[in-house]
Amino acid sequence: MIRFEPRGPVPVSRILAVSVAAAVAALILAAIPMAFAGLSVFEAYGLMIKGAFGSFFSFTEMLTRAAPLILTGLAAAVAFRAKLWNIGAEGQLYAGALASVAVGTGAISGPSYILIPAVVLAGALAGGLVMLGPTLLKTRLGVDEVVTTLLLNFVILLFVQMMLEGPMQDPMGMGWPQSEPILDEAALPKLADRMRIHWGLIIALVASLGTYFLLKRTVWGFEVRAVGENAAAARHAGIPVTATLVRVGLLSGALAGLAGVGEVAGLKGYLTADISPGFGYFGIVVAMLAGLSPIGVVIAALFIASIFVGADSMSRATGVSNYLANLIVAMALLCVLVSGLFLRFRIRFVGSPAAKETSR
Amino acid sequence: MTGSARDAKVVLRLEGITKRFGALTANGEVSLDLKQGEILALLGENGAGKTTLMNILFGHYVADEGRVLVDRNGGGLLELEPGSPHAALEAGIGMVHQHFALAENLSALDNILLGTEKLAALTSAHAPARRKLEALMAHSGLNVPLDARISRLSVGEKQRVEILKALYRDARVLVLDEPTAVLTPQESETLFRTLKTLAEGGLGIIFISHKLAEVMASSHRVAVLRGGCKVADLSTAECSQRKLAELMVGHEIVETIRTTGTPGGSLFVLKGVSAGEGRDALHDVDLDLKSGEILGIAGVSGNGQTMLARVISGLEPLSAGTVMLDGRSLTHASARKMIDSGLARIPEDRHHDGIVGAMSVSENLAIEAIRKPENQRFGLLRFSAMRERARKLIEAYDIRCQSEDSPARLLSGGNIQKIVLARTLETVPKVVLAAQPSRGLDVGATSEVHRRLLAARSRGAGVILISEDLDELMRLSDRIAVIHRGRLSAAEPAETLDRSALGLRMAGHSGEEAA
Amino acid sequence: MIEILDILLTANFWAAALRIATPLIFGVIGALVCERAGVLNLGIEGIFTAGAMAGWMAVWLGAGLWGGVLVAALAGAFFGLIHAILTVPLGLSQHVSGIGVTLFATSLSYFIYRTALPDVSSPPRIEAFQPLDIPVLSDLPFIGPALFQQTPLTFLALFLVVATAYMLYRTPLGLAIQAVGDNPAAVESQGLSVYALRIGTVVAGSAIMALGGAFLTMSAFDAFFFGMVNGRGWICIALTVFASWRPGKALIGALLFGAFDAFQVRLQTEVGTFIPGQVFLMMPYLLSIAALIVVARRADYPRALLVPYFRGQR
Amino acid sequence: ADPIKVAAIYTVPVEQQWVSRIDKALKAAQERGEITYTFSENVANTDYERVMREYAEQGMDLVVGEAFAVERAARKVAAEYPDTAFLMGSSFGPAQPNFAVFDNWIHEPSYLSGMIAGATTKSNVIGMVGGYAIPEVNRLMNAFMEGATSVNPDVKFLVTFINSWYDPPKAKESAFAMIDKGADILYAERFGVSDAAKEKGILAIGNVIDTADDYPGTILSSALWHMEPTIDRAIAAVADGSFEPADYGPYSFMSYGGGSFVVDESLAPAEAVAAAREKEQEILEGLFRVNVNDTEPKSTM
Ligand SMILES: Nc1ncnc2c1ncn2[C@@H]1O[C@H](COP(=O)(O)OP(=O)(O)OP(=O)(O)O)[C@@H](O)[C@H]1O
Ligand SMILES: Nc1ncnc2c1ncn2[C@@H]1O[C@H](COP(=O)(O)OP(=O)(O)OP(=O)(O)O)[C@@H](O)[C@H]1O
Ligand SMILES: [Mg+2]
Ligand SMILES: [Mg+2]
Repeated sequence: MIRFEPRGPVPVSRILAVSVAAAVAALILAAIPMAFAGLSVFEAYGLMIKGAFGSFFSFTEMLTRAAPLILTGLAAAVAFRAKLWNIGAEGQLYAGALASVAVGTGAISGPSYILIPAVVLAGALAGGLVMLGPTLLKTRLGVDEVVTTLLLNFVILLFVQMMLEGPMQDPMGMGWPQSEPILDEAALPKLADRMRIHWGLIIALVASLGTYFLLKRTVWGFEVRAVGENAAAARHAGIPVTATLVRVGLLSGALAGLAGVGEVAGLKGYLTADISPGFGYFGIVVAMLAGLSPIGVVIAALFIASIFVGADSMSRATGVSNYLANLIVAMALLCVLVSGLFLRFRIRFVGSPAAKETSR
Repeated sequence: MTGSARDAKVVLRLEGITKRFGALTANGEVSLDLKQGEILALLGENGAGKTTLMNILFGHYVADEGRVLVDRNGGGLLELEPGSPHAALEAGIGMVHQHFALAENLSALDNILLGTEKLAALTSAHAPARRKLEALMAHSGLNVPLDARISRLSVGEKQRVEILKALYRDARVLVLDEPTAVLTPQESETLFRTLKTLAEGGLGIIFISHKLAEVMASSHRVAVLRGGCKVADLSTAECSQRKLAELMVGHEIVETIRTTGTPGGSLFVLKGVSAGEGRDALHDVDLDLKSGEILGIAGVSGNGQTMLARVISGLEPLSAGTVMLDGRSLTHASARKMIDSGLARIPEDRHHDGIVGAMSVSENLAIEAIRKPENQRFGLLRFSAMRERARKLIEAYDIRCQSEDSPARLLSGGNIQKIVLARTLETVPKVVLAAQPSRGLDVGATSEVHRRLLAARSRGAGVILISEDLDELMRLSDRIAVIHRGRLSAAEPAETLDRSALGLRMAGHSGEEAA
Repeated sequence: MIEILDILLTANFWAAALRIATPLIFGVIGALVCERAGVLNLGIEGIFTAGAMAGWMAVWLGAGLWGGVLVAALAGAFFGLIHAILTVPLGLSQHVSGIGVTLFATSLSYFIYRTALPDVSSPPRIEAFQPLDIPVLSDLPFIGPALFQQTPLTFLALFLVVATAYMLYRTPLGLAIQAVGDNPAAVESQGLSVYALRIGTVVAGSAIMALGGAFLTMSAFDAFFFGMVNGRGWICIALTVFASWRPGKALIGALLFGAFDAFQVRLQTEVGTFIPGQVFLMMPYLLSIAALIVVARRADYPRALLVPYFRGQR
Repeated sequence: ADPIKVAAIYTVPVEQQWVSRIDKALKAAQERGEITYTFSENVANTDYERVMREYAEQGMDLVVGEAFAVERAARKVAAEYPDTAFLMGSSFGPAQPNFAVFDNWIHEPSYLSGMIAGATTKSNVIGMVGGYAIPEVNRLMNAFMEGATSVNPDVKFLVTFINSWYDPPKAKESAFAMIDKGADILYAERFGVSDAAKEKGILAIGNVIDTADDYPGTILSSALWHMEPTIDRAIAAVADGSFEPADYGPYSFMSYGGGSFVVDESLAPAEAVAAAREKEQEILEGLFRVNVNDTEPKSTM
């Protein structure tokens, strides 16, 4: 029989060892479908690494994909800290994208130093406002936010489509449901020539540091943690629970909204209803892999992005169905999840004297 | 006490039980015998290892060393499979946990039947079960509404369901972990009467308690744990309360003694307060607390005490009435406002309302004052100042914890209570609301709480003490009011009341009738 | 107004509502059972996909239709087992594990489908379940066409609602499941295994969910498509809350959703000229949220939902 | 000569009717040994540019894809790899130096299938179920409607978009709803619609792909798209080094064999078939031009 015993603080060396073990386990698992598809496994691994890190281009591609994941991951991490289960980052991302397009395609004009902040703020605000609804429904009426945020994802996506086929459609778009392009002055600058990597990554990194600082060092973060860990005690101690949740909701939505801003104002230049391949949902995974730590979110997002980009590129180089990429991401995710246990718990095999000895 | 219990056969034997949690030895080589028909009291400070020992006995925990032997009907003492509640139940051991192990969404009957029927069965055989239970209830006096959902039952009723669970399975050994911690005196008395009947019928009983009076009154034998080790095992007849207290703590306990004080003028006043709805509602409550006095509030639990405490804590909106402190209105004040106005509140459920278990001791000590300049500047937390202050409070209040950074959840109940006391009393409050402040605490911790409340009183604060423990109320209060069905009687000087008069009023008889 | 009534009063409308509701009924019953035991199963979207693919593939490879249903259930059980092991004994976050399972089940299904059938430009078809024509009953006016011209899987779904309700409220197993979702300690102290109960329930619940997917490829349609589950699983998670974790209300919720959807389709052709189509498509979701607001106060959460249980740990 | 290297990038799975036509033409070329062919399907928008680059970096001679939602990025990438030829589905024009475009211009056969449907319907109600209201879909629906009203001014249309490329059960439900409203012919833009028609014993109009064998007795007429003229020309041009960034769209027209019209003569009135054939001839000879109308079609009843 196996038993788990919680452990205390974990040394860094152990974290590293466990992470490496998880990665190895994931690669071994991934070998199964690769072999099934008739690939030479080692060659495939090599191609995967090359696909994510093999060139400046692939490296920037990996970072480009990580940027929105960092932001949606932060959105989930912040909300989950307060036990506000925001499953709606996908919708909030689209809301942010929609707002930044509404502002950035000519509604206001001016130089970059006005337009870029305006676009960014509009996106953050829209994402925050979308999350405000479920938060208020939860705090005022006790409506489960998992459900409302989940359902709002569909509503918002449909709303975006409606706008893109209606008032916000690009008149020059030949009837395609897409928005007008963001003005050049409103677009987030690129970080490298000829590459897609853009300022969205910087926004994401700053947001992660800011969130870390906010949660860790400020009164406000203290209140968030207290509300998340024990709302009743927080209320008793005079912490405004509802107001705290509302602030958390706004922040969480805003972070997801920023992910949308990056995707349109940084990457694509205009909005279509398919800019996100599920960044919002992956954000939850990223946040939990990171143990809800804002800094960890960056690492987790880079991890997910590199696995995906690497595996995707590998599937292309080998001619295997590119559904393999998501499969490998899923397997890696499950392995990392399980490996987290080795950090939190000592695992004891009851009945084995040796194990007993070491557990003391 | 009955001679027969002395030479009855041993039904349960613990041999050299050792249990470690990391570096801590929760139980060290504990051996214990229980005889048929015997009531054994297990004593010890908070964290002495009582619950751990019982959890090993019942299979929730696995001992690192030692074994548990149980008498099989006729088969002599046999070793019990470790780590299996199922095996313990099979062997005739029943356990009533410190925190109730009941499914609130099921009826009492279903809770009792849980696990007694084959899971693959297509129907649940309620009728024969009901017959057996009705017989059991009639015999033991443990009456519960079998078809009511657990969530609707009172604490006492839940306790009885827990015992019925064990009896229904024909337990021959019954373990009760702090069964009276949440019961009213009347309920406790009934419980012990029942336990005696059951013991006479041959049941071996172990109960854990911090209330020495009931231990003296109801047990045959007492075993005392200190620091995880058994330090005494003696017949109750050879004991006195004082001796037991010393055995537990390892040194003499100083009784807290109240000196008559001189109450000042009106300090904190409730007028015509109504709040809440249903069973726990308050109706038209008047209360007038003077400075320098302790006002006790007696009552059977579930008569509005919780609502009263919530109202005073600023957690519940009033439907009518006013609240005044020092002549200023606090009628619709929030929790924050109450704290800032000088109200210290000790919640009745310290785990639920008192601390944030995942946060550190120092954070829990700062939580009520987190927006005060001593803890923050420009919204940034001042960690070193918080720690500094925490270290002082830990020292001053003798809070036992590894460090100010360890999570509060790891502390024992008594020490958690000390965190709450420290952070609230340190602010030199004008009014202290103490709701069930010594519930579940050992004698040492209890006397510490009492000392602190009396100290607050003597420096001029008004204290509202809500308690179900009449001894505590009589010992500490200057005046006592009784709450019944959400109505609060006028407070009377404690000297003019005795236990029986209070008991009658708690049962709903008016002052005149009682007199 | 009259036109709306016209729509609501046709038997075909209700037949459509029941058809649309069928996969949701499987899904919500499965989700409800898992949550009753204290485990949120966000793997549902992937389990739907796996059920749809596996069931269809089995039939396409030559198993009978009911053989396909069985294979779908087994596929659901397999992914349910993964989720159960991760969340119950290992106590991992139910949110992440669920989303991980969705990702895993979906990508594995797609990968297997594509690797097994690399060269299909038009998806292969199977002979799907046909509507039963129950003598007498299907000839009843209104009720007949609405209720009795459905495929066997719809009847299986309805049967499962009744069976689940009976199981939950009347059998020792059901009571134990309810208890383990409310207070695992109560179950353990009565000598039952919390892990076994939770794992078993999640596995069984996931098997039921997978039937919802199987309905899509073996009854509502006769081929497998990528992305055809199209968010139906998520809807079931919402319906579970709407149903306050009760099978009867779950049926009503699924039927209401089906009716909204059937209505939306009919209304779109009616007034689609002046209102954008998306407004109609939003309707079921918005109405679900509205319905939730109405029932929220009475919602009665399984208290141990999302809370992992570790023996010997407080 | 060595086979040239061709890669295709699809934003949807290859089962999608539209994409399946490209895939079919490329597979045929591969069979003939003219090309080696590889593809990525279901490529998310965000990833499209990377995939294009990766193929270009791999030294593909020709990259085929749909640039519809990623127009700007696709053109930019193409410009950076002048040695690779790009043939992309697009609503816009070609671009120097290597960006050729195509589209499914089968509005002509759609018009003809509309004529058949208009003449065949008895209830004068035709139901149309589409995925999304995008120009490539609208265009065909509008042509179909125009064809139908040209022979039968009384015919009314019901239009629904299900907002998904892949939800046959949903498409089927939409179709059932239309049948309830009296439609006796369904325009099957999506999978699932013909199934509803078959189940209820009414007729369906095929679109892009020929499904007549799957639904015997149900498919009244179809407007088919053939990518072979487009693909084969592009391959030949790349092979002999003459590839130009041209508009390959016209090769989807009937006159090049890129579009064709089929009708099940056992289901349609003979005079209707005759009329359609006559119109077909006019189109082929360039005497009749079918209007191109990309606006979203709406119900007319
Ligand atoms: N699950 C656990 N993990 C780690 N340590 C534990 C655990 N349970 C108990 N302990 C340790 O064992 C010691 C004994 O705890 P136990 O609950 O047995 O005390 P107790 O005598 O029942 O106290 P109380 O009178 O407060 O109920 C504690 O001091 C604690 O440190
Ligand atoms: N998870 C844990 N890890 C370590 N120690 C623990 C844990 N849970 C409980 N303890 C220890 O168990 C001991 C007893 O805890 P317990 O909750 O029984 O306290 P208590 O005094 O009985 O509180 P109360 O009766 O008010 O609930 C404490 O000393 C505490 O340190
Ligand atoms: Mg204890
Ligand atoms: Mg205790």
